[in-house]
Amino acid sequence: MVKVRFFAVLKKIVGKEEMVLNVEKGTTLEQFLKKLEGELPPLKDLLQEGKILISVNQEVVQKHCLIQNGDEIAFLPPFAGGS
Amino acid sequence: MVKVRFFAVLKKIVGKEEMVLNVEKGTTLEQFLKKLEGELPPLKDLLQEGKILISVNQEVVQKHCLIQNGDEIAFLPPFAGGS
Amino acid sequence: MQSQKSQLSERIRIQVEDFSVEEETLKIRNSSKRIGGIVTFLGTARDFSKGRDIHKIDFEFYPGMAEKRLAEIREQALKDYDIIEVSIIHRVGEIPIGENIVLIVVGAEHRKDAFKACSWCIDELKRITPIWKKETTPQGEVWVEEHP
Amino acid sequence: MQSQKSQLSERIRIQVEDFSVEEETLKIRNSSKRIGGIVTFLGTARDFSKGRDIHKIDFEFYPGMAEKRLAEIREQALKDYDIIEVSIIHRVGEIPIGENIVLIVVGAEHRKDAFKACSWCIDELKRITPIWKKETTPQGEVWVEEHP
Repeated sequence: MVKVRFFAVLKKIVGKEEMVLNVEKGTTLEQFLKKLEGELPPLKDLLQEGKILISVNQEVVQKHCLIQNGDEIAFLPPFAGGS
Repeated sequence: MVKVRFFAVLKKIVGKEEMVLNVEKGTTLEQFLKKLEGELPPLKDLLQEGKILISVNQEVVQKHCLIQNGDEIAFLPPFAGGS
Repeated sequence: MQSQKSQLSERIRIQVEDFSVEEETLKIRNSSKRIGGIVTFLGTARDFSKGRDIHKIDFEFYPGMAEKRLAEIREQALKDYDIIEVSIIHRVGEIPIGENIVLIVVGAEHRKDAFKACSWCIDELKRITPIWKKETTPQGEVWVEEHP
Repeated sequence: MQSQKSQLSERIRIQVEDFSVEEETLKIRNSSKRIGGIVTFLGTARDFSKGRDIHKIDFEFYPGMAEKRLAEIREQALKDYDIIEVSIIHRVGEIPIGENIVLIVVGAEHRKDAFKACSWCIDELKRITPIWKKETTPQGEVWVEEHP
């Protein structure tokens, strides 16, 4: 089981804040994203735009990383703190 | 009559804070300084060092300026405000 | 270790309530007698942005990750610049127009590095910290994308 | 004219008593709703300078000329940088170690110019303002000549 979190504008676009999903051992982030795009069609276009960062356990990671049980995967739209 | 003021370390070196002097019409700052150096020998070396600014009526001026009755002439050692 | 940790949570904060510029500045000033110059950046909620009137600003953040990023920024600044102490505080939730949003305080022996480090910290905060801003205008809500 | 003059004497001050960083920052913040970033420089009395322990610091100034110079610095900064408001306050007389000496507050729409203007103002203050510093050390009194 992994926890998926959406922030800011993504909550509105995707229609939810969090979801919990099963992952098979050996799944890469890339494979996981493919699966998730199937379940959440609006996510596909967004990810293709390239503006969304993805973090695993609060670190921004590359797509070939393996996803493990208990991970927290978050979708982060462009930051706008500081003013 | 002009008023002459000394600040900071100059008060100590010259031994006074203020003095009042007569000036003749048409006296330049340079001529005035020559006269003053005669009365205050320590001032001569200091002025030759080139670190002292001279203001007339609170504006830093060039030595060919004319001095007039009522002027305030000040000797300003290197500034050290701000920290 | 405990005291290092509580000192860090003093220097790095994300909070709903307002902060006191005085208190935060004096905390840094009093952290070392070697400090001769303190540079601060205070970001405040403007009523106008890119031609839009703004009625309300809301900040959302990723709890845990945002604090971690601010702590990394602080450590990097302490390493890269000749400075003595840094604190970074960011408010979240709804912030009325005109109020404080973010405060960065940098203490150093000499001012040049304090200016450079403070400016770097706010740039870096904007670049890497997971905080988002929603502006409410007469036309509706907008999640802000560009960094002004 | 009267109100311009009293506003100027609010923004430019040379005084014996301490100032409140909070109050001065909020005065600038509240001077315009367009202000989105405020950069401040606070200079404080260190206990150590060029290898000497310092027990006491005294500032002397040329009354009238010093205020005039600070007002010129403020005007020039408002002209040369894209900023909205500036205040400059310098304390004189005896200042105990650790206390505040000088405060410069710059408010702008955007931070880059606020940083540049604030840094320029303190450089210029040191360069052209008739203020002098006497440090009392175990070896005696020294009128400081160099700018750190």
